[in-house]
Amino acid sequence: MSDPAVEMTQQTDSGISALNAEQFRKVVEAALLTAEEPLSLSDLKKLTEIPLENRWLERLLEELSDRYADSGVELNRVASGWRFRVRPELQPHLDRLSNEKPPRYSRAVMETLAIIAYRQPVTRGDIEEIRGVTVSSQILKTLEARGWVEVIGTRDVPGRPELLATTKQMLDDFNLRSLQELPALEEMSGLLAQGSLLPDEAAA
Amino acid sequence: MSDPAVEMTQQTDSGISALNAEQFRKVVEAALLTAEEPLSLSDLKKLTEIPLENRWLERLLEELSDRYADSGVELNRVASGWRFRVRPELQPHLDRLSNEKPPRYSRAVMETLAIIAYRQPVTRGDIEEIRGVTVSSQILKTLEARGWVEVIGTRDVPGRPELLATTKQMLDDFNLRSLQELPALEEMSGLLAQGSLLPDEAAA
Amino acid sequence: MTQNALLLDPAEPVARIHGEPLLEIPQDLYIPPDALEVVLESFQGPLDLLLYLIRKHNLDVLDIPMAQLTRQYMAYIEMMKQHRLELAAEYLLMAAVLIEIKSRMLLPRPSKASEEEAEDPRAELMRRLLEYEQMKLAAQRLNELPQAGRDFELVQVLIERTAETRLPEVGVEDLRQAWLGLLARAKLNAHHKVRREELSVREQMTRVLRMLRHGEFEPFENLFEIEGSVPHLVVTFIAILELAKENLVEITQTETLGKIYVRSSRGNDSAD
Repeated sequence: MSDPAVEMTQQTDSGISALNAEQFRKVVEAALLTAEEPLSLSDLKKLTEIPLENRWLERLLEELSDRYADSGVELNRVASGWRFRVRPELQPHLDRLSNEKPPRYSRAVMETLAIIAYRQPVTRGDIEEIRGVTVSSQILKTLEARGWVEVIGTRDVPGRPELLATTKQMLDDFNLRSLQELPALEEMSGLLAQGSLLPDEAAA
Repeated sequence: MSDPAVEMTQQTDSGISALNAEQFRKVVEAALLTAEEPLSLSDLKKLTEIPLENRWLERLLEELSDRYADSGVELNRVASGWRFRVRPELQPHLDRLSNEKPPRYSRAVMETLAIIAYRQPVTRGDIEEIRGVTVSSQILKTLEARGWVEVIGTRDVPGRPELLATTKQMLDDFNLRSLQELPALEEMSGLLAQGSLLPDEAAA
Repeated sequence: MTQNALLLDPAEPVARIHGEPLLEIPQDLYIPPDALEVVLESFQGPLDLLLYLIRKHNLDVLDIPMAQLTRQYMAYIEMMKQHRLELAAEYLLMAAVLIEIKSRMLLPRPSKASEEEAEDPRAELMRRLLEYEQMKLAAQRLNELPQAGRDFELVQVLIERTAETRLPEVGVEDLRQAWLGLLARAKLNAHHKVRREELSVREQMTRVLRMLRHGEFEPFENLFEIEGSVPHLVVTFIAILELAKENLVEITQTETLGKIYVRSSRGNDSAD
């Protein structure tokens, strides 16, 4: 029988994790509803320790897509993976809402900008090393389009990665005369939970 | 039974718009799933030209919430409106995808926030008096930048110290509808009873 | 009740020393040297330290034995000094307060005065301790509440905005917060603190690289801003050295004592 739930149970028989198929469907659903970018099958596989087959995962995605047949959003497969989006025909109604609150940059964009500002000149690889995750081209495009970041050279290593720096315009937009007016960061670690101490860790 | 669909149809009889209740439910759903901030009833009313009653809209939201009972996300009512969030018990799985998390704050930051939350409005001096130490500007800046604390006035004493209070966003981020939903304070008399609540005791 | 259970979980380490859990704060004053600093630094201030001592030794908050408490408090202060921990003025002030209360308690009580008037010298201290403890617990409970971002994400489905005209507004504080978030995750604290002097060097590195973007050799002296102050010239010099160290520029001198030229490393392609 080709019911995903059953297969998942079989896979779980290897005893790795207690996630059942029903719960895993919810995890995938939550991941797709919160992701900033489309999630590929290999992204989705990271959600569980249990090794999953593509075929099984794709069936789960199709079932999930069906669950949203009657909803205001739809699950699409695009080049880089799967993602939810608003049904285009509803878009005009939503536009009535959107003219109020100013948009915000994602955490990823802000962190990338912070690294370029404080560590310039840096390559994309440097940024990825500090952030610990891949930096999508979209993020850099956003910052370049805003006129805040530009390529000012390349590093003389294999691949000749581009060196990124912040622009004058970025300083202008932040109302700074020079980078030195950026907040210095020496004292900041005191604001973070040290994580090593029970008294500091109010939450368990 | 006062079915929203029926009432909507009645309202539509006035002939302003062709949106039926079923379609409007999808529009509300799409709006909530895409919104960056919680949407209030008055935000939601902007989605259609048809004047809607709060009561009717609230019932629609409750029905929508029920539709997600079996999903990985849930529709919550918080201080500034309605919003979808991941069910917290699923979050650990999503964390496997990326490690982008806002910081855990230190005890100093959390104690300052607690004093502002429970004793508001307070001045910096009030906070220092309770904590018995200086409150650094960094701590307050951190809370302000997070959008959890704001200045709501000054106290009419020499020096006109600023009065601090928590924001709606703070309630939203803690998934609360009002300050009354904050965890109850330990009664003084309870504290006198030989500190059975103290974490330090766990150590001894 | 769940909170009590959490707080009292005996498996929860007090501190970690070299990754090993320290399960209890040791009795009396003996603390393994490695742990000491961590333990001392964990106190939020004199009130927190006093509460710890009171609870640890099972002292009665309503009838604090001042001599014992003062002695223990002073011992901790002494330890902090020995370990050269930055001792906030508040700690010393509290020491003075404790000694004062202790001495007032040694004075014979005015026998004729009515009971109500002769206030216990410890009353104010007791009030402050309890008020602080109340807030300390409140902070813990607040921190236990699931927090947006930390404990649950918010749903955000893609929406293609028609004509995105408004650009996000961002301030310096947002940048600082973004860096704070990075620090929290990556435990970069040790080597990624950024100082002001460092920023000025980085600023000059960017300026020089931008000048060299044309890919040609540029005379060394042209890279300096003539009207700059001496410290400014030094910073530019350091910036050029830093660029050379990171292989971002190439510095050449054709003959001894001859003119020095600098160009961006990417110019190498044609030279090779």
